[in-house]
Amino acid sequence: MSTMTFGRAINAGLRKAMEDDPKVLLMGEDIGKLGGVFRITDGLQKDFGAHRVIDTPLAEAAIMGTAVGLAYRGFRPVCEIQFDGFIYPGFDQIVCQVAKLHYRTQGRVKMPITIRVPFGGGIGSPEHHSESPEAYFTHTSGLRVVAVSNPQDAYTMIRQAIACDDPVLYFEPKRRYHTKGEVEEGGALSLAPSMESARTVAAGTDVTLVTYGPLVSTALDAATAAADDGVSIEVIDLRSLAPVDYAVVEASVRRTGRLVITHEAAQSGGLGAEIAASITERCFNFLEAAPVRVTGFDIPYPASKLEKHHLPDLDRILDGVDRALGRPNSQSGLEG
Amino acid sequence: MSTMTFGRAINAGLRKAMEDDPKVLLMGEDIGKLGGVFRITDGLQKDFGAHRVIDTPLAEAAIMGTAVGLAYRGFRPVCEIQFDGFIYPGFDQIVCQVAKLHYRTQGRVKMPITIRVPFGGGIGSPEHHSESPEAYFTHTSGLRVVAVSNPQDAYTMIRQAIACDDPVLYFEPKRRYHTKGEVEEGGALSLAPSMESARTVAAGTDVTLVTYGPLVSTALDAATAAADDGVSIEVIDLRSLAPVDYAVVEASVRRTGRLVITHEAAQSGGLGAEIAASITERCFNFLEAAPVRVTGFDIPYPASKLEKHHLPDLDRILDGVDRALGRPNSQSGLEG
Amino acid sequence: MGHGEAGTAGQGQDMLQLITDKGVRVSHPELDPYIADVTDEELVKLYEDMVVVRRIDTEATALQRQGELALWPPLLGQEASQIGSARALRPDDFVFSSYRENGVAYCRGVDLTDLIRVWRGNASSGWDPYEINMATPQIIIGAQTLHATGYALGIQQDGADSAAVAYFGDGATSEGDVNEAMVFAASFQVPVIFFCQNNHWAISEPVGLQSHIPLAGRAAGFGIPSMRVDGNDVLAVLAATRWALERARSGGGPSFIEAVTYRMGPHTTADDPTRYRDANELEDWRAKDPIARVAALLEASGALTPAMEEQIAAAADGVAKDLRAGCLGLVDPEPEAVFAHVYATPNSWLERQQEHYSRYLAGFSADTTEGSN
Amino acid sequence: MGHGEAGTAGQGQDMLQLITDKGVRVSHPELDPYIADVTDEELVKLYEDMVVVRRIDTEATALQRQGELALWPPLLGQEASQIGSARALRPDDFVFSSYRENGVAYCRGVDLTDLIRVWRGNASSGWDPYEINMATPQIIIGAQTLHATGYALGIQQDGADSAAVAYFGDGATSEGDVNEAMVFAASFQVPVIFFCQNNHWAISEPVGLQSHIPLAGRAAGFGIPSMRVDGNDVLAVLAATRWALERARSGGGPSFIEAVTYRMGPHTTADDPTRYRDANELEDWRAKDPIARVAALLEASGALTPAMEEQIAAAADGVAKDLRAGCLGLVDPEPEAVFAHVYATPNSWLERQQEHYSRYLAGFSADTTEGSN
Ligand SMILES: Cc1ncc(C[n+]2csc(CCOP(=O)(O)OP(=O)(O)O)c2C)c(N)n1
Ligand SMILES: Cc1ncc(C[n+]2csc(CCOP(=O)(O)OP(=O)(O)O)c2C)c(N)n1
Ligand SMILES: [Mg+2]
Ligand SMILES: [Mg+2]
Repeated sequence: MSTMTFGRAINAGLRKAMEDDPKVLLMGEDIGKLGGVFRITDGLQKDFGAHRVIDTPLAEAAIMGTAVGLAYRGFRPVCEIQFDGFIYPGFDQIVCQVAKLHYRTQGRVKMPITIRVPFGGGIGSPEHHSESPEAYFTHTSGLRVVAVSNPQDAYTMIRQAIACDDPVLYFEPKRRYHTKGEVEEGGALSLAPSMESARTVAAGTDVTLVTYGPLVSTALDAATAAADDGVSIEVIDLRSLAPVDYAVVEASVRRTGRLVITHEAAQSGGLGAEIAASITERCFNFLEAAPVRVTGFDIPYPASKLEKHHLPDLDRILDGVDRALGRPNSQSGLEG
Repeated sequence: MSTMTFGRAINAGLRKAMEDDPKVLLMGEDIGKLGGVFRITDGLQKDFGAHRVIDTPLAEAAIMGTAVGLAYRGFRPVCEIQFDGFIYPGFDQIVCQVAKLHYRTQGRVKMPITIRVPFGGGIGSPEHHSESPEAYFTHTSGLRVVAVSNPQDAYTMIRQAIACDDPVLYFEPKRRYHTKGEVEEGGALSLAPSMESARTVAAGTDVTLVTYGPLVSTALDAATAAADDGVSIEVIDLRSLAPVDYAVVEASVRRTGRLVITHEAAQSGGLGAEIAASITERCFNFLEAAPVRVTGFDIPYPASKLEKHHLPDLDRILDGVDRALGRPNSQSGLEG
Repeated sequence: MGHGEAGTAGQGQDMLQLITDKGVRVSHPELDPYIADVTDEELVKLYEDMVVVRRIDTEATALQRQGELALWPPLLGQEASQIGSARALRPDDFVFSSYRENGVAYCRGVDLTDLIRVWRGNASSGWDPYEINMATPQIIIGAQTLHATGYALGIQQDGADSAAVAYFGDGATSEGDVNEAMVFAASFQVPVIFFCQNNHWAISEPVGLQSHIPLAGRAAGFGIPSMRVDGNDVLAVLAATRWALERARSGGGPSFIEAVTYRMGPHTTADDPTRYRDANELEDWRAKDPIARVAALLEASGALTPAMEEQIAAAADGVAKDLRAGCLGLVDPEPEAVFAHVYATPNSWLERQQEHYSRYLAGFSADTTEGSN
Repeated sequence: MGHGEAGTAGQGQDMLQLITDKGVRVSHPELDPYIADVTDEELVKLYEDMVVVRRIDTEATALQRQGELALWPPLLGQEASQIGSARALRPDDFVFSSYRENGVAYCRGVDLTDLIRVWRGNASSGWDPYEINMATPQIIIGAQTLHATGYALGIQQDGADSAAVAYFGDGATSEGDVNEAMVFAASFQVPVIFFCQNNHWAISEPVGLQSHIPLAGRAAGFGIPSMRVDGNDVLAVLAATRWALERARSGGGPSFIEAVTYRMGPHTTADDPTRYRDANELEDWRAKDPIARVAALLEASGALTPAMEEQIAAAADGVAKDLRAGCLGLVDPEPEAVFAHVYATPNSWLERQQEHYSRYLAGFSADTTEGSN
């Protein structure tokens, strides 16, 4: 056990994966000497060499497409996309190749590619640096999508993502990179909780609050604040966004009868819609209110001086909880 | 009024838009002499010239990106994407530029770009030729998305899309291109129903069945078949997928208490999830059952000999209706 | 006006040739050394390959016309480009192609039925890429050039002396992917060959719409040496590919070959080229037929006799017959195939959908009052 | 080894120059005609521009260090590339740039406060593109080259004789978009100038990672003529841009200019270049400073006196003062701005969210027991 930052935990997980399997290699823009703009790959090129930590030319389609070719040859590439908003030039290769090749070839060609994406806002950056594009990928059959919320998961789940024979989008909440936590290093992956399991991070009885990535800690703060107010919130960290571990969410909602989902991405067509729909299908008779979504608005990510209005925060989450509870003190009224 | 095929109706609408506004121009692969692989632009290059009906080199990012530049200069480009599965190389320009420039420039630069996308399956084609990527765009703030289901709408809505000052994704159900219908040509757009309004295409009392594009006619067949069975289905053709005209769907569900949504796209994170979530929010107390989704599976589009299993058809839609009604004759059982 | 180390041989009119349209063997100082060892016997083998793949192509086209295939992308006219290049490869080289390289797949040793599986609609890919070291056809234009580049990076990392070959068309050169592939290949100096079949058309678009200058010229701008060869000349194509392979195997990095050829048929069986191209153009290219010229050369030297030609034609007919039999013998995939292999590891979302659908299908057999799917 | 009509002047070592590092005016037959009319007075103006934009850059960097700007991408070292090119343009030309072309924006007549709006986090774009005929900064690397190409197609359609100019970096040349832009520009022969500032670095990546050969060589492969000029030589840049503009205005089609310069500062104020580059390299480039060499030239001829220099420095300080005042005077955007202009026409989804949020905000003023947002 040691205390380390979120960013450092990913670094340690990458290092372990590279030590464990010589076929693992990292590729991306500025990940070598610089160690990435967030320093997540700091020191790895020095220790593993430029052939295993590859600074690529500036082209995301090519990063993804050459990763596909490397996977064809038995490598396990870990690609860094510098910021969420720069993944789109690689979208075609991700959607048409990375996601589909295993199916296309009836399982003959594996695509054990990990795509690391620092995502989300709250860091005061200009456009394209604060997006939450996860729903594009959770809707893409053939991909797995995870989002990590704490250093221990960051460490373990990057190892699991790399070890997984399927392609994995690994979303890193960039505004939490400096958060510290206890991390147990090493350990057999077979003993770790499955990358696809959701985790109840606070038990509660009145409302189920589902989230992932950067908002997990905000959700926990909300639960604490609500407790003072006599409301007991159960907080679930999804960890896996595709597939979602509905068993855990379902069991909780069957007890609480109320569901709030929060994410930074735009509301319409976001992951919250998928969760609301699926949980309604699974627990209709247990629901005492419609699932509530507390999300970013249907807008391009705004200028940084406006982001506080866009991003769900503690107050907006509590307002959502009030709505789910049908409480008159909801700031936004009860009309859904 | 004249009878014409779906494809011909789009052609006529494009022609009218080009006659009405000299700033309208068409661009895409093979749209000139060939008239497009589906012949939708047949004859237009001959009549309007190669400067207004432009065969572009083979590069979708460039088609979208040059359309952005043309829009900057006051043109209204109408871009043809040859098949749904070929839109992804243009995704970055669509998501980061087409969708965001109006917001980015605080309304100073308009992006009246229409992106025509033949979509959906059922034509026995190989991979990438039968996809339904609409949810990627309905989740993208700044875009409008429509899907047409009949020749009259095809004619009118292509004109509306082109006249709209916002970017519009215009989805054409390619397997219906040869369907015939009555089309009233000409006519002021101001008198036509808004491109954003949903339309009730069959009145009913027991279940609301929501769909769009290629499945509207399948849904109507299902309504007819169900009527024989004593079940009254109200069918709504969404027409606009972003934004969805929830007022119409909501009013219907308040009466029927039951909702089935069907589309060809994969279920998880599809538009059906958004509709189920939003209608549950709006009509929770009116719902007698959880909204049911009858959709393509979470798989890459399969080989053509398998597509009949993937695509929702009359039987699967009726099975969904049975589930919504809680009827024991549901083939798939009632467990949601 | 130099371009660093990277130059292009065969630019402009002077596309490199070893066998003229009329079947006369001409020499070329740059190419000759690469085919000095090719005997008449071996040339007859190349002739035979071309005859066979043309025959496969004709049969597949016929199968499509007869409704047995959903679609077929003919290679008619491109036999020399495909055979000349593919026959230069070793088994441990790896090919990434588009949909049109059925001649290449044949040389790689594809099972005939596997060749047809995709086009009959039975599966999204026909063969095991690792069995013949060739990826299954890529439909997204140009995407495979990046895969080849990545694979070549893997070869380099493994310290092997094999090569990756990317086949693509003239139209593909406009896609960002192809250009990015050249950037990466040049940056990492990986053993990849960019083999561009300029068949003059991208569906209805003439190559001049993609580029005003010869496509081989594109490579120099990325620092990649290139050759522009007569793509209807099987010997010239063989030589050029050997040149590129020699560079690849010896650590010389990427190369680019433009094989100038012609798509004599439609884009696919769904296409109608009379809508966009002049019949005279086709006639002009008929006179440059890749098979006829080798036949003329070999006949003139007596290396190919009428009896041999008959024998080869008969062998080709045999292949066609096997192809047809394999095609007609294909059994439709089972419904469960729709769910198989989306993931390599279990996926809860999909499992639920599959269970649901199985129950749904089972309902039909239990309850015969409803129509069957 | 020719490349059709398209050649590159100034390849390899012989990058075109008119003013040496030491401030000596040298002549060049290809460039001289384009600046024959430039008087000493005008050269002083160019000097002044460079001094001012450097001063703006220093002030903005200081404002960032003081917490008044969230970020700033310095242009230090690239003044000649930006001023020399931008001053060649007419008002009716249209510029599409990246984030680093603040010197270009200055020449286009941008309001100083507008220059800073994005970097303070107040808005996603600072100015009205139609007021100064320059698009607001593009962050997606290379995307703007396609916009310029499309705009130039519009110019061509309108029969105008203006030009579109795309500014981008050395790193950007690897992106598919930039290469596709060259394909389209060449195919349609539109009046666009690809102006590449090769400042030797793309964040931490040296230009050699993107290309082993000079970037100007890329253009020839697309059939686009190019020039490779000393980007720290304001006269050479001016001449090259005039050459390209002349081609554009006379229907000659696209041109490519590689301005070889150096990013003397960090990538942005968030970057730490000591992690990846050698201090000696920076020293070498200090000796090639774009402003110092013009000053030396003008001082030698007496066209620039110490008094004038002082005056110019004072003027630059005045600009910096205005910039600071404008920056500090910026008022924070209203919450409603978050919803404004997503669409040009009303949108029911967004209206609902906005109403909801307004009600939510209003709730705080009504009910002061909860914390404010
Ligand atoms: C990304 C993408 N865009 C468009 C298409 C549609 N399409 C299929 S083949 C083709 C033309 C390809 O031409 P070329 O590269 O010259 O290859 P050829 O067919 O001549 O062998 C086009 C546009 C596609 N398959 N992929
Ligand atoms: C598509 C995309 N990928 C990555 C980035 C991150 N990024 C911002 S600037 C930059 C380097 C650009 O280098 P260059 O083109 O040389 O321009 P310079 O910064 O030197 O002016 C990178 C990688 C981005 N903005 N957009
Ligand atoms: Mg072709
Ligand atoms: Mg640079």
